[in-house]
Amino acid sequence: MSLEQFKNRNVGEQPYVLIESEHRPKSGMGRFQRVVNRTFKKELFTGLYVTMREMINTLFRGEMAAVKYPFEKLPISPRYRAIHDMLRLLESGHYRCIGCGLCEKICISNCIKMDTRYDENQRKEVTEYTINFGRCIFCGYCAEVCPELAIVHGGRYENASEQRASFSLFEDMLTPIDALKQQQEFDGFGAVTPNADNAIKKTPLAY
Amino acid sequence: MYEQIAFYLFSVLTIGLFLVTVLSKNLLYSMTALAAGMVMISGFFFLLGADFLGVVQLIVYVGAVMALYAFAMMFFDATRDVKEKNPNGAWIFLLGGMVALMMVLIFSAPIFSENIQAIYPSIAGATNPQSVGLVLFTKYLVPFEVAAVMLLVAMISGIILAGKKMDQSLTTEDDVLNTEIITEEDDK
Amino acid sequence: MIGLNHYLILSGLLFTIGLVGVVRRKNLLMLFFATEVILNSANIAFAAASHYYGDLAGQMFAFFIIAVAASEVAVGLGLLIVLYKKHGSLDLDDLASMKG
Amino acid sequence: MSNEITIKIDGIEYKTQEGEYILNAARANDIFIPAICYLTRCSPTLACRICLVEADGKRVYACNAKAKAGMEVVTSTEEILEERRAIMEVYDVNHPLQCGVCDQSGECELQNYTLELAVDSQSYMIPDTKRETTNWSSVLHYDPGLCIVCERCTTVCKDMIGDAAIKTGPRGGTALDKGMKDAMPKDAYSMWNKLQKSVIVPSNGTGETKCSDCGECVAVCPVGALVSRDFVYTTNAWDLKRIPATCAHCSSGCQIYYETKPTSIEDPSEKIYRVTNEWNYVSLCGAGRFAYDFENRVASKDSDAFDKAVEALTKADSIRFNSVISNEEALMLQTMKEKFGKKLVNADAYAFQHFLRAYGRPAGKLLYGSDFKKIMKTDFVISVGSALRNDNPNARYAFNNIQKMNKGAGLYFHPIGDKVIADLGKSVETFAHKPGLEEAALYLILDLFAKREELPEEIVTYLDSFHSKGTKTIKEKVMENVTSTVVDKETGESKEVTKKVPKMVEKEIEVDINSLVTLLGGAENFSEIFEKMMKKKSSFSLIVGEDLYFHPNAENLAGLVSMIEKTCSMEVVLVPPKTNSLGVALICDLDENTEGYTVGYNENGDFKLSALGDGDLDMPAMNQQEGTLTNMNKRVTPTNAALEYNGYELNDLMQGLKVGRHLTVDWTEILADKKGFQAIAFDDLPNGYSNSGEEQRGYALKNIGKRASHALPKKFDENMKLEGEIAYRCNPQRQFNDFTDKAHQIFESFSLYASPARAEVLGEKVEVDFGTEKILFDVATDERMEGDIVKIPDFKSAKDIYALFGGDRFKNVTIRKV
Amino acid sequence: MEIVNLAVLPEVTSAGVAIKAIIILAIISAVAGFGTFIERKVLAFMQRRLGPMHVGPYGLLQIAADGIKLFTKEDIVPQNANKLIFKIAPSITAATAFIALAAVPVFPDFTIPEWIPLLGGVFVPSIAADVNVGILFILGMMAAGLYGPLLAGMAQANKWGIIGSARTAVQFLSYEVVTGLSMLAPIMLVGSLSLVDFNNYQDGGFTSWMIWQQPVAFVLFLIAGFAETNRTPFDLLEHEAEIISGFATEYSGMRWGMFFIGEYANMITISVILAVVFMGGYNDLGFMAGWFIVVFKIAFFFFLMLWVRASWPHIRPDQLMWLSWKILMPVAVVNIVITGIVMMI
Repeated sequence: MSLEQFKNRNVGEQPYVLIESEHRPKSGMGRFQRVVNRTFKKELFTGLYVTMREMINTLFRGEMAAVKYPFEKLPISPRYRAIHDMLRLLESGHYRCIGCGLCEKICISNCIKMDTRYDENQRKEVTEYTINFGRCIFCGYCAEVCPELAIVHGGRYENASEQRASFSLFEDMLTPIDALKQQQEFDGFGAVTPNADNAIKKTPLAY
Repeated sequence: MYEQIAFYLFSVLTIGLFLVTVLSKNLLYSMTALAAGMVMISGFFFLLGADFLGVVQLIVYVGAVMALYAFAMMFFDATRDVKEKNPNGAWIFLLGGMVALMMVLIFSAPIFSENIQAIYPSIAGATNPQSVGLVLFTKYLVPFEVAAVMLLVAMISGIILAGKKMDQSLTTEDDVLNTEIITEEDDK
Repeated sequence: MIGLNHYLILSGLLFTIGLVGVVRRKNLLMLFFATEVILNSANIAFAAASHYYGDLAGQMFAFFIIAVAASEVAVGLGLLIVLYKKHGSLDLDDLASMKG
Repeated sequence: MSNEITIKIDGIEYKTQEGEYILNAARANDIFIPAICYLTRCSPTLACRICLVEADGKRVYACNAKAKAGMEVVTSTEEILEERRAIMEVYDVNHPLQCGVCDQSGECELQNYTLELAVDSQSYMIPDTKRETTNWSSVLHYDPGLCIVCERCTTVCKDMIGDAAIKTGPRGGTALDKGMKDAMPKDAYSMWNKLQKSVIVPSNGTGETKCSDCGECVAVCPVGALVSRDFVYTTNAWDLKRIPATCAHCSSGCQIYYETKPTSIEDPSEKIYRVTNEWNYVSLCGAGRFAYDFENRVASKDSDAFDKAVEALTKADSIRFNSVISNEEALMLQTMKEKFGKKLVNADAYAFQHFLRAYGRPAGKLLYGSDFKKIMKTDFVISVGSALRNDNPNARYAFNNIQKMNKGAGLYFHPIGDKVIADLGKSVETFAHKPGLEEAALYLILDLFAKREELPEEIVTYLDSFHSKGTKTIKEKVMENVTSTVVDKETGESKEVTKKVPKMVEKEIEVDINSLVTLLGGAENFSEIFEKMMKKKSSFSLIVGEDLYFHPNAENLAGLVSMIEKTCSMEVVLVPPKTNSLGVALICDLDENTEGYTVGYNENGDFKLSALGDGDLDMPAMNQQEGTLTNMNKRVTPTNAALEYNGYELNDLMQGLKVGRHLTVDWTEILADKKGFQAIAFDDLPNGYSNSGEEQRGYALKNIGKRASHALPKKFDENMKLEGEIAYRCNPQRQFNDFTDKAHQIFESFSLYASPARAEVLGEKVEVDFGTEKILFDVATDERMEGDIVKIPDFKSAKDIYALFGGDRFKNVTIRKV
Repeated sequence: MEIVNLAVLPEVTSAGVAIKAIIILAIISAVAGFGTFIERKVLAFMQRRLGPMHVGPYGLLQIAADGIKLFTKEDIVPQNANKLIFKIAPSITAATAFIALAAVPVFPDFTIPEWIPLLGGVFVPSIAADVNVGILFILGMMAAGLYGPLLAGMAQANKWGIIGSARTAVQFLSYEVVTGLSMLAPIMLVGSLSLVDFNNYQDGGFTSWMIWQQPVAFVLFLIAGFAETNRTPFDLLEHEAEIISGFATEYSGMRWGMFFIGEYANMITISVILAVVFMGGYNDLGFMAGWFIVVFKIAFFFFLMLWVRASWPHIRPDQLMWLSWKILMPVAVVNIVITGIVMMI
C-alpha cells in the first residue's frame, strides 16, 4: 500500500468510535474544580471502592478466580493443540498408526522420526516413533495429513523440560490400553469431516 | 559514665570521618563520610542538651544540605577519582597543627576566667525547644528574619544558577549572553 | 567528667582538619566539604559553650551558622554546576581564565 | 547401421532410426507416451496396451510398431484417451488402497498414470481373489495383491538377465462377465481378461525362483509388488537420499544409486537402505544390488596406527594390492613407485596388463576396440575364456540380450559347461573344450569368420590344415507327385488328381570336416548348425575373458585376438578380471613379485591397510570414498561417498609421506598424464543417462594409437590341454571380492563348487592338494554347472588363491574326500 | 546511636528501656517481614487471586521461605561499583528506619507483673527514648534514611541507579518540607514535640482526636507519608516500568532484602505516627483498652497503604514535584497560618 492509498483509505466503514476527550480547563478555578471532581467523585475513591469490593467478593462471596495450577487444572478445549496423542482403534485396541510416514514427511520443523519394520503378521509395524518437542511448532500438519486419524493433538500442555530437546516416545503418546474407553474423538482438526461419506464418490466396490 | 563513653566514641568517629572527608580522593566517600560526620555531630548536640539543635542538624544538614550535595554530585562523575595536584602536605599539616594549637589556646581561655555571665540563661522548667523558641523570637528576632530572607535569596539564586537551560551546554560565551531566565511553566 | 575543654579541643581538631582540607584540596566540591567541616567544628564549640555556661546565645549562633551553611550550599552548588558545565572540571587549577 | 528417417509425431518432425519402435523414438525426443509394461532394452510385452497411439490413421501399440519413413503419429485422440482411461480404471480395480504403507511410496507408476489419466471414479468391478504374499528367494518378496501383471519382471528376466526364472501363472480369479466385452473399450477388456487370469510365479513350478538373485525384477516393478526382502516396510522412498555412484564389485562399473537414511532414531549414522539403478539403461547383478553394506565403520582417526602406517610405507619395498581401488588410489600408488621406488604387485591386473599390451602391440592401440554398448547391437556373439555367468554378469546379460533382442546367435567356448548359457537361446552353441585349448578356439574363430584374403599366408595354410573332406549320410525330404482317381459324390464324375507327397530319401553328401571343432568338443553336425546360425547375421562380436590372461601362452592368445579383430570385422571386448583392473593396468607399472617388506592394501602383507577392518590401519571402502573407476566399457566413471568415513584414507598417508594432495579427488585431474585419461576435475564429471539412453557418466578413455609391431601368432600345441582332476579359479555368482562377502545379503560361501553329479561323488568336505599347499573346502553344489571341473573361489584375499594357482586359472589338483 | 537521655526520665531503668527496645525491634522487624506476606495476600485478594499458598498453612511461612531465599542468594557486587558504599547503603535504610522507631510510643507504659521471674516489677516506658523533640527526631531520622537509596544508586555504576538516586534526593527533599510543615500545626496545638504529649492531648475520647481539629494536616501528612516511604503511587525511586528497579537495580540477596525491611519499618513508623498524632494514640476508647485499639489503628493505616497500592496508578515525577511544591506546601503553610490565627483568637 503506497502512502497515498494509505492516507485515502476509507476509515469510515470500519467500526471505529471517536471518544470525546475531556475539555482541558482554562482557568485556575476550572482546574481546581477538576481536581476536586477527580478526587471525590470519580477517580480516587472509585478506585479504592473497586478494589475493596473485589476483596470482599473474593474473600466472602467465593469469587476467587485463581486456580491452584499444579494441583487443579482447568478443563482444556478439545480443540486445543498441545502434545500429540496417538490413538487406538476403539474396537480392537490396536494402535492406529500404520507407519506410513506422511507425518514425518509433512512435518515442517522436521521433528517427527519413526522406525518401521516388517512384522510377523506381514504388516508394517512401527517399532519406534518420536517427536522432538524442542522443535515441534504444533502446526498440526501431522494430524491433518494422517490418513488413519492416528495422531491428533491432545491437551497435555506441560512441555517444559530440563533439556533443550525433549522427546516423546510412542508409548508416551499412545492412549493407555486401560484408558481406551476414555479416548475421545472430536469433529474437527485431524478428524473426518462431518460430511465425509457424502463427499466420497461412490465406487462399485460392493464386494 | 555514659556521657564519657558517648563523647569519646563520637569524637573518634567524627574525627575519623572528617579526615576521610578531607583526605579521600573519591567524592562519594567524602560525601558519605561528611554526612555520617554530621550525624555524629548531632549526637554531640544531644549530649550537650541542645536537643532542638541536634534535630535541626539532622534535618537541615543531613537531610537537606548533604542531600543537595549528593544531588549536585550526580552532575559530576561521582565514581571517578578526583585528580588534583596537592601541594606538599608537610607544610600544611604543620601550619594546621599550629593553628589548632592556637585555637585550642584561644578557646580554652574561658577556663581561667570565671566571671563570664550568661546573657541569656536557660529558662528553668522549660524544655530545650521551648527555651530556644523563647530566646530566638525575642532577642534574636531580627537576625532570624534576616536569616530567613537570606535563605530565600539563596534558594532563588541557586535555582536560577543551576536551572539555566539545564538541557543545554553553556560552554560558549554567546550562550551565556543569550540565556534567559527560565521560570518553570505550569503546563498542567 | 567531660568538660568544656574536651569539646573545645575536639572543636579545634575538627577545625584543623577542615583548615587542612581548605588549604590542600583543589577540587571545588572538596573545598565545600572542608568548609562544612569548619562550620561544624564552630557549631560544636558554640553548643558546648552554651551548655556549660547555661547561656542560649551559643545555640542561637549555631542556628545562624546552619542557616548560613544552607544558603552557601544553595548558591555555591548552583555556581559549581555552571562552572562544571562551562569548563568540564571543578579543579581550581583549571579555572584560571582570569589569570594574567 | 540402419538409416536415419523422419517421422511426424503430433505434427512435429523428428529424426529417428528405421526400425526403431515408435515409443523409443518418442522417448528419445522427450515426447511422453504412457506405457507401463514396456522396457527400453527388452522386447515388447504388450501387456498394458496403454501405449496405444494412432499411426497413419491406424491404432497401433507404440511399443510394438516400428517407425517407417514419413509416418505420422498422433499420441492421443479422444478414443485413445478413453481407452487408456478404461485401462487405468481396470488396473485400479481391487488394487489395495495401501498406498500409505506400500514400499513404492510415491514412486508408483500406477499412481502416476491413474492421476495422469484423471481416473476419479470406477466403472468396473469384480470380486477380489485372495492372494498371499510369498518370498521367492532370499532377496525377493512378492505381493501378488499389489501386482498388476504388467510382466515387466518376466520380460526383464527373460530378455535381459537370461534366467527366465519367472512367468505368468494362473490366478484363480473369477472370470469376467461376457457382457463386459461390449460394455467397455476393446483393449481394456482384453487387458483385464488377461489380468484377471494371471499372477507372476516362479517358472520352475516351485515356490522359489532359484535364479541368480539379481533383483532386476524388483527394480523394474512399477508398483510395490516386488520388493527386496530386506527393504520391506523399513522406510519410505522419499526419506532416502540418493547418492549416485558406480558399483565397485566387478569390472562392469554399473551406474547405481546408494540410497541412504539414518539407521534409526537411536542411531543417527547413515545407512544404505537399498541400491537402485537406472533400470532402463543398465541392469545390475545380485552383488551390485544387494551387496551394499560393505562399509568400514571407523569410530575415529587412529593416529597411532596412522603413524605406524606412514613408517611402514616409508620402509616398505613393495606394495601389494588388488584392483578394488579407484583410479586415484592407483595413481597414488604409482606416484609412490615413481617417487620412492616401491614395487607394485597386483596379481589380477598384472596378467591383464600383459595381455592388454600384447594385444595392443600388433594393432597399434592401447585398448581393445569395442565396448558392451556396441556389442549389444551385434547379432552374433562369441565368448572365449570366460565363465560368463560368474565372471561378469553384464557380459552375460549382453550375450543373452543379443540372442533375445537381435535374434542373434552365439558361440560359447569354455571348459566348464553352463546350463544357463546353453538355455539362453536355441542358436547358442557351447564348446566344452579341454582347458589349455583356448588357442585352438581362437583359431577356430579365425577359421570361421576371417576373410581369407586378409589373413597372412601362413595362417591360411595353418587353418586349412585342419580341414578335411568326409562323407556323411543324411536324410533328405523329396517331393513326389502321386496321382490318384477321385470320384465326386455329387456329380459321380471321377477325376484324376495329382498330389505332392513328401518322401524321405537317404543321400550321401560330401562334407567339410573341421578337426578343430572335434578337438574343441563341438557338435558333430556343427557345420550345418553354423550355417543356420549365420543366416541373416551381419555383425559379430567377441568377448574375451580372464582365462586367456592367465593362460601360459597369453601373449600368443593376445596376438590371435588382435588378428581376429582385424580380419573378422569383429567387435572385441576384453573383460577385466576385477573391478578396476583396467584402470590399474593403465595407470600403474606393475611388478610380478613382492620383495622385502611388504605393505598390503586389502591384501596380505607385513603391514596391512584394509577397508575390511581387519588390517593395521583402516581404509575407506568404495562406498565411503569419492573417486573414479575405469570400467570394462573403457569409461572413467565417478563414484561418490554414500556413507561417512571417520578414519584416514590413502591420500592422508600420501600427505604423511609429503606427496599428498588436499583431497583424494584432486588426483582425478592429473590422471590425464596417463594413457587416454582426460584432465577433467572430479566435480565436473557428469553422472547420468539421457532420455535416449546415451550414457553420460564420466568420460570414455581415448584409445591412443601407438606404433604397431607385427608378429605372427604361433601355432598351438595340442598337448597343452590339461587332463585329470582340474580346479578352476572362479567365484560363485554374486561373490566378487571380500566386500561382497562382507555384505549381509550375500552368502555364497567360500567353498569348492561342483556340478551336482560331481558334488555327489565328492561328498561334503574335501581336501584340495595344490602341490604346494593343501586346503580344506566344503563342497557346494552349483546346480547350473556341468562337467567334472571344480570351481575354487578367489574372493577372499586372505586365502591368496592367486598364489596357489600360480598365474593360471586352471590347475591340476588332487582332491581327497575328508 | 540511640540517644538515651536518662536525666529526663529518672524513674525509667535501663532494663525497662532495653525491654522496650527489644519489644520494638522484635515486633516491628517481625511485622515488617510479615508485612510482605500481608501485602502479597491483600493485593492478591484485591485482584481475585490467592497469593502465597504453599509454604505453611495459607502460605504463612512464606516469609521464612523468602528469608531463606534472600539469605542464600548470591550477593552480587557489580565490578565497577563503589564496593564499600554499595555494601553499606542497604543497612542505612534499615538502620535509620529502626532508629526512628526509638522515639515512637507504640503502647502505653506498663509495669511487668511481679510473678514473672527475673523481670518482675520492671517499669517499661511507652517510649524507648522520650527525647523532648520526639516528632522532629523521627522526621530527622527518616530524612537521614534517604541516604540508603541515594548512596545505593550512586555507588552501583548503573544509569538506572543514578536516575533512582536522583529521584530519591528530589522526592525525599520535597516531601520532607511537606511532612514538616503539615506536622507543625498539630505541634502548635499541643505545644510540645514529644509524642507522649500528643497522645495525652487526645485522651478525651473519640471527639478529642487530632484528626477533627487538623483534617488538612492529616491529609497532607498522609500523602507525604506515602512519598516518604516510597509507596505507590509515589514509588518513583524504583519504578520498574520506567527505570528497571531504580536504586535497587544491581542489588540481590539480603542486601536487596534490607531495603524492603527498611521500607516496611518506615511504613509502620508512619502508621504509628498517624495513629498517635491524629487518631487518638493509645488512649482507651470507650470500653476498649488503648494498647488493643492502637493495634487496629496502626493496622488500618498499614492496610490503607496496601489498599492504595492495589487501587491507584503511579504518577509521573513532574506531577509529584508539582503536587509537592504547588499544592501541598502552600496548603500546609496556609493551614499553619489559619491554625495560628485560630489559636491567637
